[in-house]
Amino acid sequence: MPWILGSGSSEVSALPDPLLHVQNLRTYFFTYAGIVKAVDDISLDVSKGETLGVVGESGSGKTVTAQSILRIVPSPGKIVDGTIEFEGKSLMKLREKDMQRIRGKDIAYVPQDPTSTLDPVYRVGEQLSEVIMRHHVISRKDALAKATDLLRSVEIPDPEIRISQYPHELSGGTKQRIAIARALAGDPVLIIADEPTTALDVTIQAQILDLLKELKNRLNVAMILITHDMGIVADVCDRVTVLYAGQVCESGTVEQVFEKPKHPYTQALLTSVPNLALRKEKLSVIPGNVPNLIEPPSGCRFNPRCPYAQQICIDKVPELEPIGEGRSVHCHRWKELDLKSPVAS
Amino acid sequence: MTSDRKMAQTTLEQRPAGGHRVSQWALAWRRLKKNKVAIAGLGIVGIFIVMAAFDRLVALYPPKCILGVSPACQLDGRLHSNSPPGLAYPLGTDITGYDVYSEIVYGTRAAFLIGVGATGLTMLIAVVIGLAAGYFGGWMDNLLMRLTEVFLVIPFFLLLLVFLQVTIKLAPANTGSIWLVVFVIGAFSWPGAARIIRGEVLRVREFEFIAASRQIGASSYRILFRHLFPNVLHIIIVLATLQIAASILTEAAVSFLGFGAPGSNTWGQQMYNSANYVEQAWWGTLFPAVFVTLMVMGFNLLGNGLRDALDPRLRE
Amino acid sequence: MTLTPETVLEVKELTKHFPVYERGVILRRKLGDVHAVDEVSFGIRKNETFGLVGESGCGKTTIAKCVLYLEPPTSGKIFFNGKNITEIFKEGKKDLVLALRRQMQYIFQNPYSSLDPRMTVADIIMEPLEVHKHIPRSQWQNRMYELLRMVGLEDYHAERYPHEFSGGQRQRVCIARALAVDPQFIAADEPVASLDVSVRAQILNLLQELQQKLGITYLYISHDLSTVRHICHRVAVMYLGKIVEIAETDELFENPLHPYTVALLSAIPVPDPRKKTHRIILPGEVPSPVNPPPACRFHPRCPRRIDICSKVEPPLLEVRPGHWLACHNPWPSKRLAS
Amino acid sequence: MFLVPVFFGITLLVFSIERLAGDPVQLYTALNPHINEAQRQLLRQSLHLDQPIHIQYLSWLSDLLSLNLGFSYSGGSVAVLISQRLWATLELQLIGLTLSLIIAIPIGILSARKRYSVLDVTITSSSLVGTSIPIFFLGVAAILIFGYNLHWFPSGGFQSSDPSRYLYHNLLLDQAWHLFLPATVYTFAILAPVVLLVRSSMLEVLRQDYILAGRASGLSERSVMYKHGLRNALIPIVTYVGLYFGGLLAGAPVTETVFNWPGVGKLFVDYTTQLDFPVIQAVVVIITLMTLVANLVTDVTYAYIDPRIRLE
Repeated sequence: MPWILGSGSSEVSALPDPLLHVQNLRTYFFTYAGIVKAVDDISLDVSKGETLGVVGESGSGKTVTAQSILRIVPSPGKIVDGTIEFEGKSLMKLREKDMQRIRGKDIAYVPQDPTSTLDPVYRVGEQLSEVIMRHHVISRKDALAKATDLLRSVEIPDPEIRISQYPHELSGGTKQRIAIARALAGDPVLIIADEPTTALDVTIQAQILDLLKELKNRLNVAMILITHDMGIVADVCDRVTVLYAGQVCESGTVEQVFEKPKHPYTQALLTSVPNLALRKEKLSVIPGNVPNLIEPPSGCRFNPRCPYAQQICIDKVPELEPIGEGRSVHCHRWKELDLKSPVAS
Repeated sequence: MTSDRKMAQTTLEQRPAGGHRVSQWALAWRRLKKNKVAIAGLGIVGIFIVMAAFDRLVALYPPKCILGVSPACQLDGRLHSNSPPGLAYPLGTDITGYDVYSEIVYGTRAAFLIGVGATGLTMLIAVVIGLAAGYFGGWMDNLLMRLTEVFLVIPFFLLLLVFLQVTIKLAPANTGSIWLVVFVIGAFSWPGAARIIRGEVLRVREFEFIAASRQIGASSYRILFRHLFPNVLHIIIVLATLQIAASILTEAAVSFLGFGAPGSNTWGQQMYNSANYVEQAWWGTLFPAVFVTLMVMGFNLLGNGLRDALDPRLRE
Repeated sequence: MTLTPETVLEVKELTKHFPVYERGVILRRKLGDVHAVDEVSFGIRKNETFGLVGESGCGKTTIAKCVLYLEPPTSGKIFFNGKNITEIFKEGKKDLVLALRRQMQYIFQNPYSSLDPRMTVADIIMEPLEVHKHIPRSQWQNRMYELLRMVGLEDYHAERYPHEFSGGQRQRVCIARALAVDPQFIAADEPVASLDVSVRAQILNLLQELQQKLGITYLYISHDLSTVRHICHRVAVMYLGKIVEIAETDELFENPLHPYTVALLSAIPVPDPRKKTHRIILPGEVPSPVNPPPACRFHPRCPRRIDICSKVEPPLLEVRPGHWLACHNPWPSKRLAS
Repeated sequence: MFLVPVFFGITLLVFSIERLAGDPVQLYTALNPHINEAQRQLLRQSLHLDQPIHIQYLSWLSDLLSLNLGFSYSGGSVAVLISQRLWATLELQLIGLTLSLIIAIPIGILSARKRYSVLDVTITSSSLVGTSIPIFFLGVAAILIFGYNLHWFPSGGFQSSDPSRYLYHNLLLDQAWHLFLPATVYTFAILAPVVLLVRSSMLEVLRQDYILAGRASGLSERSVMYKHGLRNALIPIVTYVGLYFGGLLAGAPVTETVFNWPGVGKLFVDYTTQLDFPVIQAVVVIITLMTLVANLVTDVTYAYIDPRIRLE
């Protein structure tokens, strides 16, 4: 991809302290029905202490990207191409044993569904101290004490009681807090949170988002926040990468992307979602459906649903082009288009 | 499950599979065709069906023909008993002088009779109990499930032996018929299947399309037979296929122990008849056992393939 | 709640309790009741979309199911066009029940499980016609194609099976099935919650179009306040089995009075990075509906709790024209202040 | 806790089979040509046969519960007959079940871990084939090869009948020598379904989010597979093994006949041929009881493994 060879290098250096650098990642699922190209050429960067929002609908490849970074893509999925650099070293080249030392320690993961993220047959304390003991030289007793402290740091009331409870005795919000506590167990520099609030109620979602913001400020930890909700991105994130059908649409700072979207999909996403602040008679609609990833549309994958599509969009895959100010866009026509954002208006 | 894995599944389902009306059954058949093991099972069953249908063409000698003695197979006039496998008798001859291969071929029909007959009865009971318990629930479910549990714990094989022995003692005239064996196997094998069908009914009943149908105003009859039954049919098919194998196996075991219908010509009975001469003529016992195994294997492989192909939850 | 002549559906003191059992050693032991819905009253006017919002477990789906008698109510009355329909359903006279079922329809949350996978779309849409037989058999086919086009599907879709469709298309089939019997009233239970973000607008617009074209009245259930704001004319906010506030949509969103409504509104992330909203974070979680807190059920989490809140249950009163509220110490009104 | 009604249901069933089979006294005395009608009448009284049927049942049941199993028609004490044979049955069954679990669990896990691989396909297909091979085929073939042909192992029995022919003149060694072939064949005969069950149960667990979360937390593969994977996968396996054990016990007649193994199964076959009801009833009741105990053990283990259903 030329953007890293040529002008792209300036793109990278534009970011202070690149912590994680993912380039041209491809992860495919080899199923009975065919090869599902769940992640097909995704690149993204995270700097120290920053929060990157990764937005996309179901099937955009956001979860698979996260799992690829940690190299925990479930079978029959395989990373077929790409580089993943973390603190300057290539994660793709690490042996599984060394990778285990990074998972949960340097890079932590908060899975999506709090109901099944904890093993139902072990007590909370056991599951937390297991991770603590894996990454620190520490006695079992001290690990349990540290587990209690972790629970306290994620604002769980009565941590001494919670520590000896089983997951089925806890509410969804508490389980999600415990999952976050587990992610903090190894003092990570990067947390990947996969739709951490999707399964929760609105008021609990607010609590968890608040907690994440608070942790980010307190611990100065970098975060990748995966979500389908533009509202959450606007609220929590510094920068955002928009995904569609396994590819990047565009990335940039939250302000840039929300106020001046460069990719028609981003714009459509901002205008088609009902907005609490603005009431309109009729929502603008993205026609059609999310494409099938076994035989994705040729050229730009958004072309069948794009109001601005031309012949070139069908014939040729666009390149992820850096357009300055740390932004990049994956569209043939971004220069010609003057996309309006409901946020700017 | 993560959203992206769900996505992988939904996108597969969305794929327009060329042409119209790709029913679940057509999809299942496509999946089955890709499963080599299942197709091997189907092949084995197919061969046995041919064997049963054209047994006189497939066999070398007429049924119950004592080689060298019976008028239909006089040969050189010498009794050919206990001959080892060879060119004239590919699987040897037994103590009576029957050609083992031909007798096995004639036993195929009996095997199908037992398998399909007992399974028919079993599935009839299991479907009625499973549907009733699952659909009506409440005390009906409680009662039927306790009954099922009793039958599940009963050492059915032991009672089967006793039943057969009692009827032989009480009504010696019936002893030539394998129908009794079929009946008893069928009447006792249903509990496992009934439980699984009930579980599946309970699962399907919770789907919103059942509530949607009820909301439209559909009658219980319509919900039961237009929605519930077609949606548990796949489980019934799988269970029936596996039950055919189990029934054949049970009959073989019963006959092998000497409790079968003495006059019948099942593979188990053939094994039993030669069992005392296993040292001199192992082929008389072992080859019928091989065929039992093959047929059971055919149905088991097919049944497992069907399970993978038909179960919507396993779709990947 | 005053009954205006145009009121289509009126719910009066509806209560629904579910018994909960413990898996005992020999017999099941009753632990208590889930107070899913407790003495809830509201009315829906003709041709309006009435929103019912609240978090999971607040009883909004239960209300819809009771209205359509998919669950029999524990107590209370439901009037549809002035008739007490709970009675009619309970008596179960077949022709009366079927007549009601024709007038009231339901759209389920999950379009993946609300279509029978073994039936073609044509069979699914024609099933209500088969059940009700309100038009002659010879017209079924035509009607089915008409419905397909009405919801934005093509004729060739009729021969397909649900698994060949995407979520949005399936929800269109569900809507077509509901429309097959020309209903006056449709209860839509989170109809877009399980759809992809980019498809939601399609379905919301379709529902609005159909309302304008066919004059349908909707009961729209959702936890998502932004879609509610978009589609509903009036909104009721529920908390733990109780309605805490009812108002016209604009009034509710611009001038919320119940602290729970205010917190709920403030909790929604707005997709605008410049608006860093000040959130009201409610402490704790929604209590168990088996033993709901006494008096005002919201008082343990309420930022404006006063003494009386834990002692006396606040009644649902009309505090401004068309704005009903159940709170002892409401949020200061922006309207009154300005 | 449905055990008690189930147990009574079965005793009722077993009891009625005997009565349906005809006059027990006729069966009882069939072997004795010298008996006269007066003696038969006396016998009827001693067996309570002159009393109403429900009294007969109750007295039979109370005898049964006080472990008074009566005498077989051929004269032996049923309790003695069974106690002599029970150990042999349990020995073979428990060894077979334990060994097959020990072998099946790692194979099943391996197969689940290497899903879609050649190894997995091989394990799965050979297990499917394995479920189809009846014990009488495997047993007879093994005896023919290793017994009659190679003379490595005896072709049947529990021990040599003549003490002078004990292997190395040691009873225990001799018994072990006799046990080897049946135990090995039996283990393999019942292995396949367990492998398939472990595999499918494991696959179900491996797709849960907590496995992913465990991996993402950097836990070792061993810990993920065994501590979290297997522990959760055991829940359905334990349930199945409880039921499976009952089925295996009921299949004892076939296993023991093939190997001429002097257990209750063989006893049952021998006495059923004679329709000797006291023995038949006792064996059925005992095997049912053992099945019920196995289910009870299952329930207790289940509650131990899965905290969600722990009895308060």
